Amino acid sequence: MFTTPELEAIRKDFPILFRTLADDRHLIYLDNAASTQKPKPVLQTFQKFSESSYANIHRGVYRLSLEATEAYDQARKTIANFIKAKSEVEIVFTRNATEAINLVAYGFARKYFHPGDEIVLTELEHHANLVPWQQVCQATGAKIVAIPFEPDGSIDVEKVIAAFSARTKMLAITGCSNVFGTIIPLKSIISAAKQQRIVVLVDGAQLVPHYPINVQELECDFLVASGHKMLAPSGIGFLYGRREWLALMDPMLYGGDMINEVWIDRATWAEIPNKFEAGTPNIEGAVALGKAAEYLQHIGLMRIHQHSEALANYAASALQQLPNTRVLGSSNRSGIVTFLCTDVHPHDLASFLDAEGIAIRAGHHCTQPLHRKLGVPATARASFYLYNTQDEAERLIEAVEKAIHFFSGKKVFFGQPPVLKET
Amino acid sequence: MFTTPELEAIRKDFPILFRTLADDRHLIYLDNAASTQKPKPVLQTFQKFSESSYANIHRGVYRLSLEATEAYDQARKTIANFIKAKSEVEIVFTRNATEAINLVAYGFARKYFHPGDEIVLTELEHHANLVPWQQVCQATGAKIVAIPFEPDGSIDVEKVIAAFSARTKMLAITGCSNVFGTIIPLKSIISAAKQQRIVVLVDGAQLVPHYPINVQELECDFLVASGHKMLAPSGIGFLYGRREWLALMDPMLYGGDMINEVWIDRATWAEIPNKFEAGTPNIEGAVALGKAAEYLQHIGLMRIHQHSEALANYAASALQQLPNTRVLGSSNRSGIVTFLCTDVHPHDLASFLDAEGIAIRAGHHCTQPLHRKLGVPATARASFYLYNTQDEAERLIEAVEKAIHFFSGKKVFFGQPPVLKET
Amino acid sequence: MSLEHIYQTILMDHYQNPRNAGTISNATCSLHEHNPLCGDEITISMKLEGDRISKVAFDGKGCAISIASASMMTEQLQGKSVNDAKQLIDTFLSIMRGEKEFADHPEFEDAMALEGVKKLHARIKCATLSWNTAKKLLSES
Amino acid sequence: MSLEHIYQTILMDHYQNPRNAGTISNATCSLHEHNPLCGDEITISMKLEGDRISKVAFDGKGCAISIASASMMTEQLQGKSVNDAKQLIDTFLSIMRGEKEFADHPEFEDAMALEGVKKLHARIKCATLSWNTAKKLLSES
Ligand SMILES: Cc1ncc(COP(=O)(O)O)c(C=O)c1O
Ligand SMILES: Cc1ncc(COP(=O)(O)O)c(C=O)c1O
Repeated sequence: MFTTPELEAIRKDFPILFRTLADDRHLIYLDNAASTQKPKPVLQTFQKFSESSYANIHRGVYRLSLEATEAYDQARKTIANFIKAKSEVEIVFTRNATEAINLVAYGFARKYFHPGDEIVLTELEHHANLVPWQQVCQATGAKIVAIPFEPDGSIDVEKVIAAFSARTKMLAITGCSNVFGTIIPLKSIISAAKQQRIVVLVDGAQLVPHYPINVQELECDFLVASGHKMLAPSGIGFLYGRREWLALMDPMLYGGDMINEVWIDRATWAEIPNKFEAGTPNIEGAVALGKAAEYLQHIGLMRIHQHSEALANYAASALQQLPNTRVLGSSNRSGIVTFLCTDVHPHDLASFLDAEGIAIRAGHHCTQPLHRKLGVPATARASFYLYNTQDEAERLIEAVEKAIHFFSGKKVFFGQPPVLKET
Repeated sequence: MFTTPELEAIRKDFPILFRTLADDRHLIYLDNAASTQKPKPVLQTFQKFSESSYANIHRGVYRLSLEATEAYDQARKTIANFIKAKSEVEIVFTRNATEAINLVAYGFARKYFHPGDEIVLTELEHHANLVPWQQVCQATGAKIVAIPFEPDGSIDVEKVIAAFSARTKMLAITGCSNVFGTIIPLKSIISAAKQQRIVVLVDGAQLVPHYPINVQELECDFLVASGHKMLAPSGIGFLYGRREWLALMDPMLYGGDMINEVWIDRATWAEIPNKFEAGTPNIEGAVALGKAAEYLQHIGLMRIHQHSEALANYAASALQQLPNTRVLGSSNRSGIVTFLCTDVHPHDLASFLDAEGIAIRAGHHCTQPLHRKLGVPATARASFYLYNTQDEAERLIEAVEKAIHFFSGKKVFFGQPPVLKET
Repeated sequence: MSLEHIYQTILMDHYQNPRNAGTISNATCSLHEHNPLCGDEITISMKLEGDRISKVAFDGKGCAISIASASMMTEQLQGKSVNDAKQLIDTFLSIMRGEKEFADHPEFEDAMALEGVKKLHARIKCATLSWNTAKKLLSES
Repeated sequence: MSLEHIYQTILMDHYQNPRNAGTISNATCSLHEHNPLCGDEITISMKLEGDRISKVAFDGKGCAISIASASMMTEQLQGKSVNDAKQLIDTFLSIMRGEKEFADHPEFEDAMALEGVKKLHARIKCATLSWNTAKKLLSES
């Protein structure tokens, strides 16, 4: 965990954490797995860039456009360095992780997959790493093979490997479950996949903000992430793709900046990565994302991970001791704790905690198949990040306990639907 | 034109205009057709939202997420009102105009077009309103019918109407040429199209920032625009689509937030417009775009149009009088002046003007077919907006004159390639 | 908005002691609805006698707000004519959309405890699921 | 960066009085290249005698920077062995990418006037088109 002075220094960078609510208490923000807050250096970079260097990029000959282009290109280099890509041409800026996965689904999978081909993924996947592949299957005749998760929220490496066959074209797998918080043993899974020449896409939306990544060591072919989950504004994310694959891929969006030569009836494409960035990109967003990556690197991803993990582990054990409360998943947790109180519907719990100034998320967290498997439509999730404190974790526990007392004691409909008598 | 005090008040809102360059002069920014600068109220909205109300939207039960959701929904209403859509569900937020056109190409055209169907467009189109349709043709067997432009940069309404046939499925037309600045007589063209039940998409990237739009009066089915050309940050734009069409369309991107129910092998979609907004959207961008639209409305689009038009008209006549200088297009101009100096290559001109502190654009402006028709690979373009002044227009003319003197007098390669002797 | 405003005593009473919970053996019509986004499920059953709703019951699972709202609704609809019931439901939905005010409609009695939910964008669907289901049921039968 | 830095007298001289402009009647090889993004076109022709470039010329259209750069290049390549020419071109391209410095390579003589272009990201392609074309031509022949 960060020391108190370290944590105070970090927290000072996040103005929103000092927002006072009705009863004069500070906001306790525990929905970091959905989106993180933005530190001053990131907001200042955005502001300063907009106030002094903004212009459209590419083709501009004047110095403002040059400065903007350099800042944008520099952001691409920063992200390449952040995940240790070989070259910055392997980074494509997208709106979010979702768009990045769709780009691979359109440009790569729809182009190269055939009837009978298989896409292996897990039942942990976020809808973003599931629904695009369903559409690929519909378009190409490929099939999804879904690996179930273990009761502790983990993925059994052997089961994944056993699912690989000569028909397996792709493995599309999350690096960290956004429900259980489980960090997936990517290294062993990917090296098995590589032996069978399976193309691997890692959904890094939850992993990249929390964990130092080296795509070359990981040997993944594609990696996606969202800026808004790693201290950048929303509206910017990225796809990492190995140069060879990106070069082979079709574009997804067509228009200006992604072309080389255009006639009325046909066109040729620009080189990678431009071929995938049609139209004016999110310039300020990319620059801010670059700054966010630097900020995270400066503090140290491993330390951030340890800090969030410690808070989550503390919260998990404390919640587990509350009456009728069950923490989901137990293995290799990142900053996420998802739980169920038999006596309180997750939505009621979230509303109740909100009144106490604590922001958590309730719902299916974009993982309906996972929740169907759990047998509940919704769960409550608290997720920690670098600016959260032990005190906040303790206040969470107190508030959940209070909620349980408030709602429990009488028969409720959630969890065990009552047998209803005729009226 | 705005009065001097009005203009001074407007300019105070744009910090970048007071950026001083090497020789202590202020930047003269005349590349507004590529992207506009951002006023303080827009930047402050972004900043304030990020510092006090940011959270992921939808599904969040806590108040921060509620505030963010409300701000995002409000921005959608503001944009609906800005273009007088019947309902805010007819507005889909996209990254830019390019993505919005691609969304119609994927979700509508690829779904409903058949071999032999025709898409009518003009030779004025920006690559964004051409290349996506080429891809539709490749996928569906439809054909592009391109209407040539007139020597004055205008479009002959009769020629467009004459191109309509029973095979015409769609008219995809710019509302304002980004090269000639011509404002297209959409009303008469669209009413002819409607009589033949042709679906109409208007590329409003250049029109919407400059002209009050009423999509219901215009009777277009789709309209696209980019925020960064109307005082908002880059990374946000929108598609307007008539409710009936949007409801019929397929999604383009798949993932969270656009679904209703998801199983491992299939999924159902959310209602419009959510069905088209997969993953976490550009929340701050949308909120800032809403503010930008309000800012423009507050000043008055018709007045903005008249101001930019007056400056462009002044510049056009003055440039026309310079030696060996030709202004392209002459009819019904918005804030754009595109020109050629026989003695100076446009790139050299732009570099030369840059050294004088004046930012203009040189190149094909993402309209290669138009430039091929003109017989030149590149042109120089100055484009005015609400914050530009008469003095800036005059300084442009002086600087172009200076450049002509600097470069001319000897034989040059641009314009008339010399007949080369053998060595 | 403080906790008291949302989870008022009245609401908690309906949640923990729901009225008309269950099914009707001799129901003339019933409808099951499901909100996959939050997992709420509800079945509304009615016994119509001529133009009158002689009995109405609900069955399902959901959060306190959705259960309490369903319970409150059954109390409101019981004994009403189909037309009056439809109108009442429309008024309720308008109130939840912020187009009308509970203050002008004292007929809602207990259901006025849902006032606080109006401001909780994400929870409005919980409060309206049962009412929307009843509306659909009435217009289908 | 002031105007003088980019459009220096040397550069303007090469632009307005290009050396070796045209084609060679008895060329042993030639290559046409086109940058559709800015419209520059260039044809480089060479006469190779054994391992030596005995004649080199360029033809095309483009901006001052691309024409001047082509003119400067022909002066540099004339008389060089193919290997020396290739190496010179690689060094020039490295300099334009910012990996090397003109200061360490006085052999470039007039071409050093392109120093100012290095900082003009959007114009670097203008300066390198002819050199890239010659490189391709030499590696193909
Ligand atoms: C007429 C026209 N259409 C479309 C576009 C594309 O806009 P964007 O790059 O923001 O998608 C532009 C901008 O250059 C334009 O001028
Ligand atoms: C594991 C995982 N994948 C993908 C996503 C999608 O991210 P975005 O909405 O930014 O595209 C999320 C975010 O919720 C996630 O947690």
